[in-house]
Amino acid sequence: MVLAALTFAAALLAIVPVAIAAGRWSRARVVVYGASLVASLALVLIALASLFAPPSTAQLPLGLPWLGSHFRLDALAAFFLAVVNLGGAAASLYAIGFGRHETAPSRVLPFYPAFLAGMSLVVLADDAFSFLVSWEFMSLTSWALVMAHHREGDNMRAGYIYLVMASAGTAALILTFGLLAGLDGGYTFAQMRAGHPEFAAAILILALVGAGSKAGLVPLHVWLPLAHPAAPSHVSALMSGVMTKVAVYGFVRIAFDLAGEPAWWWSIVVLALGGITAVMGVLYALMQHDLKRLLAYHTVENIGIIFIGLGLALAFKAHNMPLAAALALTAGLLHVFNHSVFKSLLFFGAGAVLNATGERDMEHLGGLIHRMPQTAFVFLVGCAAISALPPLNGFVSEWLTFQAILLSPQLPSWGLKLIVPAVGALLALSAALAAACFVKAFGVTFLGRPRTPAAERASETDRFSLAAMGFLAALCLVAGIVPGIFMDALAPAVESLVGQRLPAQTGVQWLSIVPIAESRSSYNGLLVFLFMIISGTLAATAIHRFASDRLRRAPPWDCGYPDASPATQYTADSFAQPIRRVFGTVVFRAREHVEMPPPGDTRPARLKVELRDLVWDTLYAPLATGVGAAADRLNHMQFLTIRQFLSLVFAALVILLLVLAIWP
Amino acid sequence: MALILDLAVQGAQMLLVLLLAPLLTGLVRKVKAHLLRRQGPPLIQPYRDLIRLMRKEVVLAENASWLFRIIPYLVFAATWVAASLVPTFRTGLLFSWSADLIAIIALLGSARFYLALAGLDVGTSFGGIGSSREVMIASLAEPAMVMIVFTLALVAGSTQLSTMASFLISGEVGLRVSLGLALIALIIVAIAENARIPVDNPATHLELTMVHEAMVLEYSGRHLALIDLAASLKLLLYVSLIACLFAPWGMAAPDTGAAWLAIGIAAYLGKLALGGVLLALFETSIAKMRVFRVPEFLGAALMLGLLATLLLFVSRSL
Amino acid sequence: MRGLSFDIAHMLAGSLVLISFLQLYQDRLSALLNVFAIHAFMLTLSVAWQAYVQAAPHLYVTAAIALVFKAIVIPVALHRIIVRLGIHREIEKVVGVGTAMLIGMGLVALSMVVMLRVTAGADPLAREDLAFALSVVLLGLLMMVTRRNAVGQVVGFMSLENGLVLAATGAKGMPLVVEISVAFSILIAFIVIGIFLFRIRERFDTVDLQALDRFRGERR
Amino acid sequence: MSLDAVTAILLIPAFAAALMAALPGYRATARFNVLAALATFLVALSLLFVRPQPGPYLHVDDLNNVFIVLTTFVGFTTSVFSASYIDHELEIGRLTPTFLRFYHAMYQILMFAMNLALVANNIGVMWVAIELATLTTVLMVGIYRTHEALEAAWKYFILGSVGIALALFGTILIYMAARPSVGEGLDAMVWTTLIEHAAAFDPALLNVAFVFLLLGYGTKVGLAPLHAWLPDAHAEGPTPISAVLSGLLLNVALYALLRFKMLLAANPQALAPGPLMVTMGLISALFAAFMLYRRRDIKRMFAYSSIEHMGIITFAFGMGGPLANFAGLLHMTMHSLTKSAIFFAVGHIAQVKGTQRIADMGGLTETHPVLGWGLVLGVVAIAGLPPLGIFMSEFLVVTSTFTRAPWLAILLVLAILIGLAGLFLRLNTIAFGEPRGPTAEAKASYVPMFAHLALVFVAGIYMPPALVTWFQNVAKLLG
Repeated sequence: MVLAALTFAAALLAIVPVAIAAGRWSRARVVVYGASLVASLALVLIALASLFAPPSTAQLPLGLPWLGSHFRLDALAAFFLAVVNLGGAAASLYAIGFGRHETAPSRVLPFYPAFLAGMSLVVLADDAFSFLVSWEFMSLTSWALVMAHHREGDNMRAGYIYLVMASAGTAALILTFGLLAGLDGGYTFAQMRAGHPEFAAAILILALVGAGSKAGLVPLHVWLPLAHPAAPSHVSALMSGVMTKVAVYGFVRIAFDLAGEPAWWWSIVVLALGGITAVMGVLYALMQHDLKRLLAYHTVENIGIIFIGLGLALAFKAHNMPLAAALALTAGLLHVFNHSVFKSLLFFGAGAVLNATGERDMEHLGGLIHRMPQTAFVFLVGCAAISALPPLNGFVSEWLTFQAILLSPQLPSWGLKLIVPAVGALLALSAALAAACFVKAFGVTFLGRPRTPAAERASETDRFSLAAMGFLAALCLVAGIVPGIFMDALAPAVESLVGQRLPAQTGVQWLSIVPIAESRSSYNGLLVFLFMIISGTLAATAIHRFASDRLRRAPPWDCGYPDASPATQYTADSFAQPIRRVFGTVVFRAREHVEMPPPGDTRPARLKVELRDLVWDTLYAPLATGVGAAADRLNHMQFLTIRQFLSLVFAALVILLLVLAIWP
Repeated sequence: MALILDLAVQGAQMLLVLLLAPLLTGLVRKVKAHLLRRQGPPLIQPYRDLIRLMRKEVVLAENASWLFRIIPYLVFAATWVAASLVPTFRTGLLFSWSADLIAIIALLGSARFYLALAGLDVGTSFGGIGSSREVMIASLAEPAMVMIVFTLALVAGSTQLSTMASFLISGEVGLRVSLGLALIALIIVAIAENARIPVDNPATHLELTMVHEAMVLEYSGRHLALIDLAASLKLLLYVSLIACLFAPWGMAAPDTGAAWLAIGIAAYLGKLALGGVLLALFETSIAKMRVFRVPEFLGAALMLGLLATLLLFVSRSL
Repeated sequence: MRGLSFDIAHMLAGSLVLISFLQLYQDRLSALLNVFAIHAFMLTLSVAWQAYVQAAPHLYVTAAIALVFKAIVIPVALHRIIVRLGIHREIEKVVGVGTAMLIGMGLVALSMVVMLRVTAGADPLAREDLAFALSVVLLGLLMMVTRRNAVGQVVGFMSLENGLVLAATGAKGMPLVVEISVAFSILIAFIVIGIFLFRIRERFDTVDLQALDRFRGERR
Repeated sequence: MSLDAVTAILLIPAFAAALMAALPGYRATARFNVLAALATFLVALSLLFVRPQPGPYLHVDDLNNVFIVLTTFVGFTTSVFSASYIDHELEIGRLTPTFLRFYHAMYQILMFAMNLALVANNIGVMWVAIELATLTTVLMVGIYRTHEALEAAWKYFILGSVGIALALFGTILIYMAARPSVGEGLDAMVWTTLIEHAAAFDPALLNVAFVFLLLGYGTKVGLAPLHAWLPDAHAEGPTPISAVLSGLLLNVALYALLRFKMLLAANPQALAPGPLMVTMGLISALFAAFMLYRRRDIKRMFAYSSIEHMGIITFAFGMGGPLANFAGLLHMTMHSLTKSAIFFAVGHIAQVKGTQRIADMGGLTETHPVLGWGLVLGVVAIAGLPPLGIFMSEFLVVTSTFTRAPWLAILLVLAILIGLAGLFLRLNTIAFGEPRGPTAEAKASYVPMFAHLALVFVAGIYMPPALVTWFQNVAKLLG
């Protein structure tokens, strides 16, 4: 099995030279993306086939010489492999159409399949070296893709920050594996499982830094909202929807599989980070008016939700409550899948809008629902799903997370008793804010009247993109109404990590899901869906049949002040204003300066809002200035005279001799 | 056979809530009018309004999209499903396990989501005001509600309304501080969710003060009728939710005869009436607050809910 | 005989150290050159003595090189240079004589400590020679560091190299000594030629600043 | 001495040098230069299979065999690069044919000196060879005879000669230490005998000797604070020489250090040389990493990156142990290949843009895709990102250190990260962004550059077992 997977990963890599050779040939994109699509689909099938199969391993004479590179396809790897390549397949399909508008194809095509291959290899790797190589290869290729449009905006800065932080994360992971490998350098995961690492604390922190910086945990998220939007949209979808999941995989693999038994306090760290990340992410997102950046920030929020699930799982595992742990982990992993689906969908939509209007700024959009109805529809589905509205898939995983939280009072440790409810509140808050955020995203972009000529002239996107988006939207619905199937698919992975699996869901009558016991809680997306359809159609038919179905178009109510300008509509910023007043003053030090001209003055009134990113100001800006200052200080060494250099040598000699003289 | 009976009961419940909802609204208005020394419209006035609105033609804004026309049905459907899942006169309804309390709240949330979109669709500033304020209120009300759910779920060991209700009937709960806090929080949330004074004024038509009304300003005819119906359904839902959680007495158990059902219905009607009167009293005795005082109001609810949950978490280990 | 030979060697080596101090003390370039000539001469003597003691005739070559090249040719050449550059009575020091002396003392003490504790087993002659050689080397370095003037630094370097030769000859039966001293003479010749070539720059480190900037191209 | 391969790799360059000094016509000499380098390389390859007996002056063992093959190979590729580079220099008249003859002769003499230093079985000979190498490079650095070049050469010369002096003193001390047990005369300077008797040497004397050798040869390696000559020499000399300096000469000096480290390691009482090397390596790496930020001259920047990597390598050897030593060897090889490849790219870039100022070059991937992406690839490799070779060695160094001395490993990682950030800060402006400077097509031979990068890439994911076992033996040798 694993060999087959490796073959197709290699096939993806084999596309690279083709892409380079194809160069600027106009049809190159069809070949490259088509081939990637096929390979990814094959990998999806392999992954699904090996979900329930026993782990299969392989060893190639690559990587560390005396070690070789090990690969292993177990349930967990299979699940993530499926997620990765599902996203990859969708992106490839989308890109066949989307790529037509690419201005610099020769900077995108070669790196795209390499990026896909890198992500798949990370999931397959079974020793530290192969893992890290694939991991950093993934970062590197995605960096190249971010730099594809290096002359636009501050993409260069984005790419720079991205690469530096990615390398920092990799460094943290290298240290993690150094600890896990121990003195005798047992670099294979099998040896790590066998060994008993001593510095558990260091391992967890380093793993959190390493995987979290790639996943976008606050406060390591700063690169994400810069880099994800900078890339071409189908790559943004991959980075946001898929690559962050690979990071989650890294954390799960280390924390649940390699690091041995978790200590009780691990979960506290993870939960706190997850809760903060969820709320901060969505608040950041609410303040944006760049559509893609908003989506990127939302990735941060969802990563937070996922980590909440993982943290609960760690807590339950540490206090050995396997069933509860299984529930929490299932919730987390299910959200991994769900988020990869609807986030890709949303980025595809954003890309379609970008192509149709050349605008990423929502303030310049509006009314697109009339020009691109199908895109609007699928985008709406995505928004509803990510806002956790039943009967779509986003709700299921959040519901499961809530159920897991409700199991936590049995936890003995006090720290958890205090933090878990707070995290629950944060989770609920972030869910509500997410809904608000996507009302804004969809409403300002697609509804209302077009705010610019560009938005006015927009036209529906091509059929490949629509096919990809439609497929993902359908997936959102299916995963929402029959979640049992997906939960069962997760069962083997969960069992391998926490030692127990949830009761099989597919057996339950009416296809509803019952995590613990029916008396406790149950949810049936299918029935809710049917109910809504039936009652809605019932009402509609009844009214149209028995009451009136007449309709007349008229100008909207204007309070008696007719004005046609679309500028009078609510903008993204004005929509977010109430929430900014409630939360922003604390979180972003939000300040509003209103300058109102005196009566009779015809100057327009101005409202200036300033937000400050406290994470950047407190963490990263000082770091940068510190390095700069040190560089300046040391730079004087470049300008010494020869005599002064000689005195340096002299001093070194004397010091060393002194050391010798006082040596015992 | 039993299945058919269950189906019948479930259907009866759905019809019941649908029919009672306008009546409750009418009752509240009537009582308020009386408290203000006014005659007030007859109780069945809401029905008349609905029917008239249904008959009228729809006047649609020029650039309203297809979404704008679907949303009323979506909102109505979501609210109706949610309302019909709350046990009113009988626990253990056939489909009650198809969605627990969290799901019900999420259903209401989706109704609000679509309504807020509708507010933005026409592209006038009133819709914008309404939606933005609505989501702001919701962003605080929903977490508060979830906290309340946590409290109750931890007490009852379930998020399943029927189970909760039957557990609370069984009376082995005793009096708990958490429940008290949860009740207050729930009432606050209910007021906010139903756009009642002091958060919002259903009767106002002054654009700058209204929230819910501003969102639906562009709706007319059957669309407006559906939205109004959904609104009163929501009111009914919250009243019966409070009733079923904090005054579950007289509710019929799953496998009991017609007599019990009759008692259950009677008790339910009683609770509704009481709830309506209390709401009217409360509304007349308080003034509407500024929009940006609302967060503090709701924040209080959130804090209460969190406090209640914390108390339970801590008390578990004692 | 053994004792006497040891004493003479000791005396010669010690006097080398002494002359190094004298060099440190000088501040006029011309005087410095003269002292250096004495230094080289002393070296010649001690090398010759070693050649005699160790019965190693090839060391006489080294001695000859030292005498001819270092004690005569180079000083004369440098005299020419400084006269031509008109810097023969310049006083070019970074630190005052006193400080230089103190540091020198410290260095000698340091080398003593290091060396004497080091070679506990070795024969006393070698030990003394090494200790002195090390001090001469260190003093030479010190002079290179404390002199701003190129010529001064060359002299420092040469006395450093004298120390090396002292050590090499002191190491009984060390091969390649001659080759090494030749190599070093070549090195020094290079340096002197360099000074000739770049006489515009009579110090190592006086280059007009904007030239510096242009060159190191880094400052802004 | 019979004429075996070892003598051959010395004689070929020597004769070549003599010939080219005589031959007129620079094109011919350039080609001849390549030929000679190739011949030397092939002979060196033969050393892998037939290894002559160690004589009193020359010997070959696993350790210096690595260096010999590497040196001759890079010497060969660099000669290819220099052929195309020099052509351009002639066109723009920076060099005249007469200087060119001198240049090529010097090139071969340098090769000879380095090979001699490597195969020398006698610490005296080794010292002489390294001095010779230094002098030749001094002359080549100054070959442009601009004010800057002369300044750089002068600085290099002075610091170099002081270093040489210190190294010599250390060598003498070694002899003193060896004499009692080995006996007077030549034997006391012959490696093979020294290593045998090292255990019996006077440990304290060895310590002092090592201090001097560390400083003396460390000056050549470019360890901070003895590095001062290195950046300017790289920046002002002809680029092929920069490539040779970074790629080879530093290695040769390092090789000398390693030899003496082995000597000390073989003596139980002597103080472990490890800590000293670790400290100096760490200082150099951190210092150079910070220095990268304020560089405006592209060649000087990469010179500092060489200092950083030399620091890392010294660190690795200082840590010792099979893993770290293996990593050190690997890192050294990879660094030579990568850094010389980078200098090949940089040389052509500087020629195309007509300047070395980073500010005046930009958007290379737009204007000169091959050069630009070649440079990007090189920087990616030098920054230690997979899947290229340097990542493997850095991975090994860090992981093997972290369990033994966590703080050292963290400092090292810090240095690597700071260095990476600095490099990419500049790479951004060079390779990406708005194109700046002339966009004339580059007349360059990309073969050497991409040959090196290909090797580095392959080594990053697959190393032939034979090579691995060889390196492992050497690592054991180093203790």
